[in-house]
Amino acid sequence: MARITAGIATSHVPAIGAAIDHGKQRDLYWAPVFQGYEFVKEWVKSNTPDVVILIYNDHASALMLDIVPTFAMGFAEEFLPADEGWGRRPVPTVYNHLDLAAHVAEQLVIDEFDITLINEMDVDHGLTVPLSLVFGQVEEWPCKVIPIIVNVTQFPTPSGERCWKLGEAIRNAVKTFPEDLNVQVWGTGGMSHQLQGTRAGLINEEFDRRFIDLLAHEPEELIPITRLEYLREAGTEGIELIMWLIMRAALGYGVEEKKRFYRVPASNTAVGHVVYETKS
Amino acid sequence: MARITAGIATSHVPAIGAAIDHGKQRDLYWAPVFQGYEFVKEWVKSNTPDVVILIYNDHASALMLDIVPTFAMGFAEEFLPADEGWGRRPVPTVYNHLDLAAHVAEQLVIDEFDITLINEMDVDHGLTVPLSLVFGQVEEWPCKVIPIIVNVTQFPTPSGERCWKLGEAIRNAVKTFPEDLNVQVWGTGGMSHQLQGTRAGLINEEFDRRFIDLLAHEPEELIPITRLEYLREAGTEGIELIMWLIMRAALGYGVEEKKRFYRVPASNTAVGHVVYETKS
Amino acid sequence: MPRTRLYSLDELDDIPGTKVFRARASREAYHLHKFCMSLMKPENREAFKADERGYIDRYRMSDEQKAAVAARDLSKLIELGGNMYFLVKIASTDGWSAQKAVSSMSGMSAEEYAQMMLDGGRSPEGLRSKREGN
Amino acid sequence: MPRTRLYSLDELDDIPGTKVFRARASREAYHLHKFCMSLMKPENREAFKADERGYIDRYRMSDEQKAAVAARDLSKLIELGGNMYFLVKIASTDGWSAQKAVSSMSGMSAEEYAQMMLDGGRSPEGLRSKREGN
Ligand SMILES: [Fe+3]
Ligand SMILES: [Fe+3]
Repeated sequence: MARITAGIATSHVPAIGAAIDHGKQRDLYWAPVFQGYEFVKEWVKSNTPDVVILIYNDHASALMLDIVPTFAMGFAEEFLPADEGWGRRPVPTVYNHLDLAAHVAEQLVIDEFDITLINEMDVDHGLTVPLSLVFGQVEEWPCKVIPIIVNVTQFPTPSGERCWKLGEAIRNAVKTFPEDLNVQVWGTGGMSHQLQGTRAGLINEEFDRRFIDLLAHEPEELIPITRLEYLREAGTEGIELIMWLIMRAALGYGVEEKKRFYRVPASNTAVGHVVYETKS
Repeated sequence: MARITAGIATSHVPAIGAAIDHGKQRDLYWAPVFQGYEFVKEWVKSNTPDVVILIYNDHASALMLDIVPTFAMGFAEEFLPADEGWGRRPVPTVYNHLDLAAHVAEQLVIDEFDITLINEMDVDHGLTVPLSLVFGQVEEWPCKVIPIIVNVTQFPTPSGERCWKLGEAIRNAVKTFPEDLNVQVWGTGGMSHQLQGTRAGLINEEFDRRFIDLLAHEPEELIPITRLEYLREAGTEGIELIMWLIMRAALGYGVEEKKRFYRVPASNTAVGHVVYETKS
Repeated sequence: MPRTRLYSLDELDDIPGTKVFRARASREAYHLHKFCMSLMKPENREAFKADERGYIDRYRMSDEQKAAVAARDLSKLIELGGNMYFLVKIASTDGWSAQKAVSSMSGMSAEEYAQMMLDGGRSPEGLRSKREGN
Repeated sequence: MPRTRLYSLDELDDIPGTKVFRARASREAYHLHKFCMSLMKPENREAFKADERGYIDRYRMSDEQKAAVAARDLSKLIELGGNMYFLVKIASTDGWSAQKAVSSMSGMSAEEYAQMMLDGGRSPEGLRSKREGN
């Protein structure tokens, strides 16, 4: 049986990807950010999953112009890194695990999630920057990746509650997959940031730290945070944190926090990162 | 306040569209089919809606190749009739009511429906044939149309229960729209038919007639019909009937059946059609 | 925590003479379907008619799929992952009616099939379940 | 049967210095966004750089949107329905960092903005709600 063994959350700032790709990881500005990921890079060597279910938001790269799905799943055999305006990131092609993806999709629809399957798309920094942060600069990614995309940008966006339920449903779906697979669930995005208007540059360290404090063992405090509250407290793009909730819900009750990291800033954003192992 | 005043269900067989477009309505084969729509063509003259929320399935015209949404809403200003392989149907452009569409979309997401907005698409026979059957051959459609597309083809498809709840949510959303609008909800597709395999040509008149018998006043008998049961009883394409459930749910409890019609065959399909007025 | 499902997905294979179109299998027909949808443009239909083989070769279909397209073997194409809503675009390009296209899979001639439909269609009796034989 | 909603949608307008990107408004920027996404191809970036005006005119944007693109006035483009995830592709084409692009809306210079971020970012104090002033 497939089982979810661990969860990772991390910000996915594009500038972090650029810093990796241009060898700036030891620069004065970037070194303290990358230090926060030393643990996970070591940890993942002995905790390499077969498949990562990677929850992120597309930033008008594959979606948002002609198609705006609430929840979408990448359903191609492979995904290239998107050209977001400065060329494709020099990172490996991402390969899907289609059998697990199809199973999860079927179970999610049976559980009344109205997901959209995307049969061809590129994947942007929301997916590739976390892969780089965890696996480093590699010839090929050491695992398969099932991309799940959440609309966090164009209102109406899904609520925290809905995201939590989606995470629970992902957990149930993975558990009923007959093949023996080590699955991790990652949630990317956040923490507080706002990329528009005269309020640009907003950071709410208190909100962010409380979020990290509660996520492992008291997530029930975080589930009811409304869309509006995310915007008010964490900025228009801080609402990406709802994807951390999906990750957390997919892990079930018992988790052990192996790492937490928080740092301001990377470009316009507060960087947060946690690693949880499941106890079930 | 906007209110839902009536509902229409009808099959949407492409050959019916072709018969209209090529002036074959009085042919021996077609006359008995079109006779069934005499009532609605007269009725709609004094019951012209401002907006039709039209629930149908796309037949690999705009969707299904790169994008497979469970529930999608057409969100462009206008939609052209699709070229399904023999040229575009010579029918008017379909115009959206974007304000109501945006309101319904927002309310549906708040109600935990994970819909997908489609910002550019053509509309196929699932939408245009019902418009032709009800409004006839006109220079322009007499109302705006909000297309809502349901995946009934690629499993996993949504269940009858989920469709019923969607209809209820559409009802609630329309009721909270501040502008004074006369809204109808149409469900298209069905009745029993199967377009593939050695079982092609399946028709289940008993199943179809029971469905029509119960839809107006005992729909609770129909809601639990499983996906599998539709396939077994009504054929692989008979599952389109779940869109009749969405229409029915959107009308609320009190309806008056103004018309029912059933006829076999039109091309490969059993043709069914009902007109309901709401009492609320 | 075993889950109560509305039905077992394997039951989808229990319906006689029927292949239910599922997400996983659709991947096998992605390029076949891309070819089919290309026929929604008149210029592509012309190009296909002018040089079938050359046009087919523009698409990354399997050789089996290409042969089945050339032979208009819709049953085979469904077996190879295809879905009728895509495939019917080949038939439309050929000027076939939907009824003729569907009848080609039915195990009877177009005329026999048309007559069966006029007589009320194919009865579901005995065609509901392989297992139950009902 | 009045409905209890999680929040009033009008509250989305209550956040200082912020325009929440909503489905209805996105329609006003559809062609602007189409232009932005075209810049995801290197050949289009080249064409845009070689002849800005000519390239912009290929897209059915409003004159106001075209002028704001030419002026790189991101604040204006957001007012005209745009969303930053699309607009940033113009900035990337220009070789601007995301920080520089964002700072251009912030009411301060790029240097002041960069320093503010180093100092922990902009505090949410007083910027949560117009109505509450908190
Ligand atoms: Fe992001
Ligand atoms: Fe249909």
